[in-house]
Amino acid sequence: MTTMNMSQALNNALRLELARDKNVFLIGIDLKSGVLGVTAGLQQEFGEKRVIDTPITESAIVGAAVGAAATGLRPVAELMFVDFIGVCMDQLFNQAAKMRYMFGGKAKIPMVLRTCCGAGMGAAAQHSQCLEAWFMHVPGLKVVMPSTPYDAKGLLISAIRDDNPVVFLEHKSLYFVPGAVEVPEESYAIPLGKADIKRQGEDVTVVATGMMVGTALGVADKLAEEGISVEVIDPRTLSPLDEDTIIQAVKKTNRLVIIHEEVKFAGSGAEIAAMAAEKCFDHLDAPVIRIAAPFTPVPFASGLESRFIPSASELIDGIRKVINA
Amino acid sequence: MTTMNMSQALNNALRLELARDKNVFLIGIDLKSGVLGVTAGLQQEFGEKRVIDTPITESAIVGAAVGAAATGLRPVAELMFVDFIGVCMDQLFNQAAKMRYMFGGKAKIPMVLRTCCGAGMGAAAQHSQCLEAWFMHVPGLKVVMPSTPYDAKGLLISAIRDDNPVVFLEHKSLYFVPGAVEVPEESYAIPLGKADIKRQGEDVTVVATGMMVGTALGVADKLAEEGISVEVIDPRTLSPLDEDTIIQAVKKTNRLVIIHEEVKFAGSGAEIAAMAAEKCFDHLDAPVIRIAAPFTPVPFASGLESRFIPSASELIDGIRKVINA
Amino acid sequence: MNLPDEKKIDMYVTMLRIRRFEEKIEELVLTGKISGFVHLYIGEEATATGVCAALNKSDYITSTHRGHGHMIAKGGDVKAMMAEIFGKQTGYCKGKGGSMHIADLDLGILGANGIVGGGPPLATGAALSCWYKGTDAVSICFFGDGASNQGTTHEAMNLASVLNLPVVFVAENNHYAEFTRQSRHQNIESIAERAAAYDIPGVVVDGNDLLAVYEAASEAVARAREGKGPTLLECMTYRIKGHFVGDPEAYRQTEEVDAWKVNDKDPIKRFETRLKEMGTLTEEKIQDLRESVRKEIDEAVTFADQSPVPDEKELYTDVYVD
Amino acid sequence: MNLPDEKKIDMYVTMLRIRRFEEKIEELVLTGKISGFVHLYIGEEATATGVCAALNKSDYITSTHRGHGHMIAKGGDVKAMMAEIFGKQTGYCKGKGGSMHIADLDLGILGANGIVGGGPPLATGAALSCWYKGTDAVSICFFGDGASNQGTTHEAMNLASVLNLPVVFVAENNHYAEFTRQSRHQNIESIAERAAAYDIPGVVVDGNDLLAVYEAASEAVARAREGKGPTLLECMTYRIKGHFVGDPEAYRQTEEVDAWKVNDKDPIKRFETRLKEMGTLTEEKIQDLRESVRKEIDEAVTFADQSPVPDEKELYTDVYVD
Ligand SMILES: Cc1ncc(C[n+]2csc(CCOP(=O)(O)OP(=O)(O)O)c2C)c(N)n1
Ligand SMILES: Cc1ncc(C[n+]2csc(CCOP(=O)(O)OP(=O)(O)O)c2C)c(N)n1
Ligand SMILES: [Mg+2]
Ligand SMILES: [Mg+2]
Repeated sequence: MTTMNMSQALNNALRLELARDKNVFLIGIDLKSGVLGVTAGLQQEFGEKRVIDTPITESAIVGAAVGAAATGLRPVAELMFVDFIGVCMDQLFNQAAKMRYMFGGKAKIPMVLRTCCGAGMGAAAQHSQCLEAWFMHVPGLKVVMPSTPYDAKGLLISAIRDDNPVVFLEHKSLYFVPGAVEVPEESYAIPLGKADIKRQGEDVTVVATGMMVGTALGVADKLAEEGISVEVIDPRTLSPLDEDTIIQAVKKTNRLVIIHEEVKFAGSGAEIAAMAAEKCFDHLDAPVIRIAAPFTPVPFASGLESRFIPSASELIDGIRKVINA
Repeated sequence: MTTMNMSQALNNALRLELARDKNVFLIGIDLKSGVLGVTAGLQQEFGEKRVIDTPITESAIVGAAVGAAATGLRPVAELMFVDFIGVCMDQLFNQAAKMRYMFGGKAKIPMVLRTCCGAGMGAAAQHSQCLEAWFMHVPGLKVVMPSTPYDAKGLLISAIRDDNPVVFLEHKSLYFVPGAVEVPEESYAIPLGKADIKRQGEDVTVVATGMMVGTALGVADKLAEEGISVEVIDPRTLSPLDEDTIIQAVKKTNRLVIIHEEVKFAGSGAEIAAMAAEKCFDHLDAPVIRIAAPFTPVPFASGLESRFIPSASELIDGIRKVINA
Repeated sequence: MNLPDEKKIDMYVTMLRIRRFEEKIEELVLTGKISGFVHLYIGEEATATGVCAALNKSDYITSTHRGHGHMIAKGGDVKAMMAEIFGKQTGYCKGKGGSMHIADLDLGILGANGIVGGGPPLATGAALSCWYKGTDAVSICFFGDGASNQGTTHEAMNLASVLNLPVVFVAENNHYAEFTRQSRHQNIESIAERAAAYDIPGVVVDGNDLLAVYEAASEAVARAREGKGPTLLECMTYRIKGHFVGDPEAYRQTEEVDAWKVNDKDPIKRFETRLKEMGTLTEEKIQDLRESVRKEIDEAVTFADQSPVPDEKELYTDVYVD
Repeated sequence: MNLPDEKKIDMYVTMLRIRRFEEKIEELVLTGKISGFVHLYIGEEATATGVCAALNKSDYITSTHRGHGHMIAKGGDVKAMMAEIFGKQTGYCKGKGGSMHIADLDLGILGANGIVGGGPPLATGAALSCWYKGTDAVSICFFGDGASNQGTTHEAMNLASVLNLPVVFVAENNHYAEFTRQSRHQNIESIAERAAAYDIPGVVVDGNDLLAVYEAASEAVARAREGKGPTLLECMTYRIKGHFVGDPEAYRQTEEVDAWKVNDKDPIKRFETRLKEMGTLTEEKIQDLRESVRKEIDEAVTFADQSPVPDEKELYTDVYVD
C-alpha cells in the first residue's frame, strides 16, 4: 500500500491498463513529458506506439481515437484542458457518442477522453473551467469525475474497460493533494454509475463533486461540532447518475444541498436538484439549494478566483438555510 | 399587416436591420440561396458585401464574426444547423462570450449567431438536435428561442441591436408554420429577457419553449374543456431567464410542468425546475415535472422520431399528475 | 493496366448499381414515397468504384453525406441500404440512421456522415488502428471539395502525415459545395495542391475515368500498405443532380450540367465504350447486366417497402453498450 | 532599407523593452512574487518588433499565449501590462485576464489568447472589418509553428484568401510547440509552404534579423493595404527560455539553446552590432538606453506592486454590456 496523489494514482491506473491490454493506447499532446505529470514515464516504458504524441490538433486526436475505437482498439485520449473541448466537440458528441445509435447498435466506441478541469491555479478564463453539464447532456457518453486518488484510479480503470465513450474529468487542483486513503499498487475497478457515500449523516444531504467533495467533508466535520450531522455523497459518475443513492439519502435527511464548481446556471447541479425535488417531493423539509460558481468566466486575480470557487462558508450558509427552513 | 411564417418574419427582420444600420452584415454558408429560406433575396438586395457567402468553415465564420464585432461591426452569423456547433464552439464560448470579461470590460461583442434546431424533418441524429442548455451554461452569452413568427421578428431585431453575443435558436419545424398573429411589416423590438405569458390560467403553469409552445397551447385548449385552466409561459429568452414571470405564475397556480424538446437529462428544463422548486418551495402543491425528449440521439425513422419529440399526450399526463398529486 | 475481364465487369456493374440505386431514390423522393435529406452520387460513380476496387474487404472507408455510392462500391447490400433509407427495421441501422448514417462495420464502412469534415479524423483513426495492429489494411477517406476547407480535414492530413499512417484521402472534387462553386470557396484550382502542406504526394486524376481512378487508387493504396504513408488523391468529377433531391439548382446553367452528361464525360457511358472497344462486353451483354441491376434495385425497393417499421422500443436501445 | 535613425532606435528600444520586461517577469515568477502560466518571448523580439514597426496604430493584431512581446511592440503600456500580470486593478484587464488575456482595443490589440489557434479566425474578422469599412487598416495574426496545425488556422487562411482580406498571417516558427520539436509535429520544413494551399504569397524571413522582418512585413502589409489580399509571412526564430517559466526543458540540449544566444543569432545583439556599424548608436548611448529601459520596467514593477487588487465586486462585473 502506498500513498499517492491523484496524478500518481491516474498514472498508476494507466500503467496497469497499458500492461494488461495491448489494445489500450494513449494519444495526446506532449504525453511523454506529461504536462501535469499524469502520463509521465509511460512513453519511456511502453514506447511511442502505445503512448502517441501528436501535433496540436484536438479534432484529429479525438477523431483518431473514435476511429481507432470503432475498429477494435481502446484509446485513452487526452485533452490537455477541458476548456479546449470547443475545438473538438464535434468528434465527441456527434461522432463518438452517436455512432452506436445511428448505426443501429453495430458500432462500439470503447474510448476514454481524459481531461483536466477546474480553477484554483491562476490559469484564468480559458484554462480553468468546469463543463460537466455539457457532457451530461449528451446521450451516449458517460461522464466521470473523481474526487480522491483512490477513486480516480479505480474509476479510470473501469472507464478504460467500459465499451462506451467516457469523458473523465480530473480536477487539476486535486492532482497534487495526497489522498486520505492509501491506494493499492494492484489493479481494482470502481464501477461506473455508483455514487459513494463519503460520510454518513442524518440532518442534511450534501451532494458534492470533484474538488467540492473535500470542501463538503471539511464542512461536515465542522458542523458535527455543532451537532449538525451531514451526509456527503459524491456521485463520482455524473452520467449515468446514481439517482437511487441520492434519493435514499434525501429521504433519510429530508434536506439537500448541492455543491459544485461549475457555474450554477444550467450546471450539473440543476439536473440533480430538479431530479431530487421531483422524486423526493414529499420528503423535502426545505428547498434544494445549489452552491456553485457565480455566472461569470473564471477571473485571473487570485483574490477574485478564490471568491469564484464555491467556499466552505457558502456551503455552511446553505446548510443552515435548509436546516432552519 | 401581413401573415408571415417564421422564415418570412426572420427574413423581414434581417432586411429591416440591414437597411437601418450599415454596420449590420450577414455571414455564413450559401446565404444567397438561403437553404431554409430565411436569408433568401437579401444578397440580391444588399449585395455581396453585406451578405457574405463563405466556404464551409464554421470556426472561421464564427471567429470572423467575433473579430468583426470586436472592431465595430454588428455581424449576424449563420450556423446552418445547431448540430454543427461542435466544430466551432471555441470561437463562441471561449472568445465571443469571454472577451469582455477577460479584457476587463473593454471589449464589446455585438454579434448574433443564428441557427436552426430541432427534430421533425427526418434529418436524423446530426441535423435535428436542440442544445439550448449548452449555450445557457456560458456566462457572457444570451440565448433566445422564439416560438412564433411575431416573436421571432421582434426578438431578432433586439438580438441584432444588443451589444452582447446572442445565440438565436430557430426551430426548423416552425419555419413554415403560419403565425396565429399577424406580423407588421414595420420594425418592432421585443426585449430580451422577458418571458411571454402565452395564455393565462389558474390551475397549472406550463413553461414551454420553441416548438413545444404550440403543443402546450393545444393542450391548454383541450384541458380547458375539462375545466382545467392552464397557464402557458414561453420564456423566449433562456438566458437571461425571466425567473420572475415564472415564479409569479407558479405562486398563482401552485403547480409547474416544463416541456421542451431537448433531451431531459441536464437540459434547459433542469435549470428552470431547480430554480422554481427552490424559489417556490412553499407554493408548490406537487413536484415540478419535466416533459422532454428521452435520453437518446434523434432517430431517423419517422415513427421513432415522432415518438422522440415530446407529445401533447405526454404533457397531458404530466399535467394530470401534478393536478392529482 | 492488365485487368481480368471479371474485375472490369464487376466494376462496371458496380457503377450501374450505384446509378440505378440513385435514380430509384430520386424517383421515390419525388413521388413522395420516401423523405429526408438525400444526396445523390449520380455522375460520380467512377470515383467510388475505382477507389473501392483497389481495396480489400478488411480495408476501411469513411464516407460523407453523399454516401450511397461509397457504400455500394465497398460491397454494401442494396437491400439493407434501401430499407435504411425507407426507415425500416431491416435497414443497415434498423432505420435509426437514414441516408446520412448508413454504415457496415463488417465491410469496413465506418459510416456516411452528416458533418462536413467529420470523416477525415475518423479515417485517420482507422488507419492508426491498421498501423497499430500491424495488419496491412488501409483506410480511405472520401471527402468533397467543400470539406477540404474544414479545419478537421487539415488536421487529419497533418496527423496522418506525421504518424505516417496508411490512409488515402480521396478528394471528390465535383466543383460544388452545396450551391457554391469551387472557385468561390477556394482560390486553388486543385485540392491536390494542398498535399505539399503535409509533405505527402498529391495526385490528380480524372474522376470520371474508371480505370484511371482505379490505377491511381491502387498506387496510393499500395504505398499505404507498404508503410509509406498517406496520399492525397483528387478525383475530378461532377455532380449531375442537385445537391439534394429537390434542389432548384439556381446556381448553375443547364448547359453546364449537360456538358457532363455526354458520352465521353459520363463515367458509365465512357467505360461502356471502352469495354466494347476492348471486346469485354457486347451490347447484348450490357443490356443483360442493366436489366439484372434494374431487377436487383427493384427487389431492394420491394424488400424495403415490405419490411416492417422499427418497433417503438427501438427508440431507446443502442444508446449504450450494456 | 533607408530608415530614419529615430525609427531604428525606436525599434531597438522596443526590443530592449520586451527583453527586460520578460527577464523581470521570469525573476518575479521564480522568486514567487507572481504566479500563473507565463510564457516568455525572449529570443523572438525581432519578430514582433519588426512586424509591428510596419503598422499604424489603427491596425489590428491578434496574439497568442506568448503575447507580451506583441503587446509591447504594438505600443502596449508596460505599467498596465505588469499590473495585469500581477492581477491588479490597474492592469489592462483590471486583473481579470492575466498574462494570457492582455488586450488593448484602443491600440488595436485584440488580445493574447489561451487557445492555440484561437487568434487566426479573430484576425480574419478584424481584417473583414477593415475591408468592410473601406479603411486602409490591416490586421496581423501572430501564431506559432504549433498553431499552424490547428484547423482554425487553415480555415482562417482559406477564408481570408477567398474574401481577399487585408491580413498578414505571421508564423512565428520557433521550432517548438511546447515540448515537441517542429519535425515531430509537421513534415514540412517551412510553414510558408502552406501558403500555396490558399494561393497566397508565402514568405520566409530570418525572424531574428530585425530589419529583414521589418522589410518583409512592410511589403506584406503594403500588399494588404492595397487590397491585394493576405500573405503568410514566416519568421524563423527560437524560444530561448522554456515553454513557460518553470519548464524543466527535458526535450532539448543546452547546446542547442546556447547556439541561439550568440552575437550573430540573438536578435538584440545582432541589431546592436548593426546600429553601431551604421553609426546610429554608440556604446555609451546604448548603455543609456538600456538603463532607461531598466528603469522603465522597474517602475512598472513598482506600479504593479503598489496597485490595489481588484475589489471583490469586480468578480461580477463585465460579463455583459448592460
Ligand atoms: C459542418 C457542416 N457544415 C455544413 C453542412 C451543410 N452541408 C451539407 S453538404 C454541404 C456541401 C458539401 O460540399 P462537398 O464537401 O463539396 O461535398 P458534395 O456535396 O459536393 O459531395 C454542406 C455545406 C454540414 N453538413 N456540416
Ligand atoms: C487548443 C489548445 N491546445 C493546446 C494548448 C496547450 N498549449 C499551450 S501553448 C502550446 C504550444 C504552442 O506552440 P506554438 O504554437 O508553436 O507557440 P509557441 O509556444 O512556440 O510560441 C500548447 C500545446 C492550448 N493552449 N490550446
Ligand atoms: Mg463538392
Ligand atoms: Mg512554437
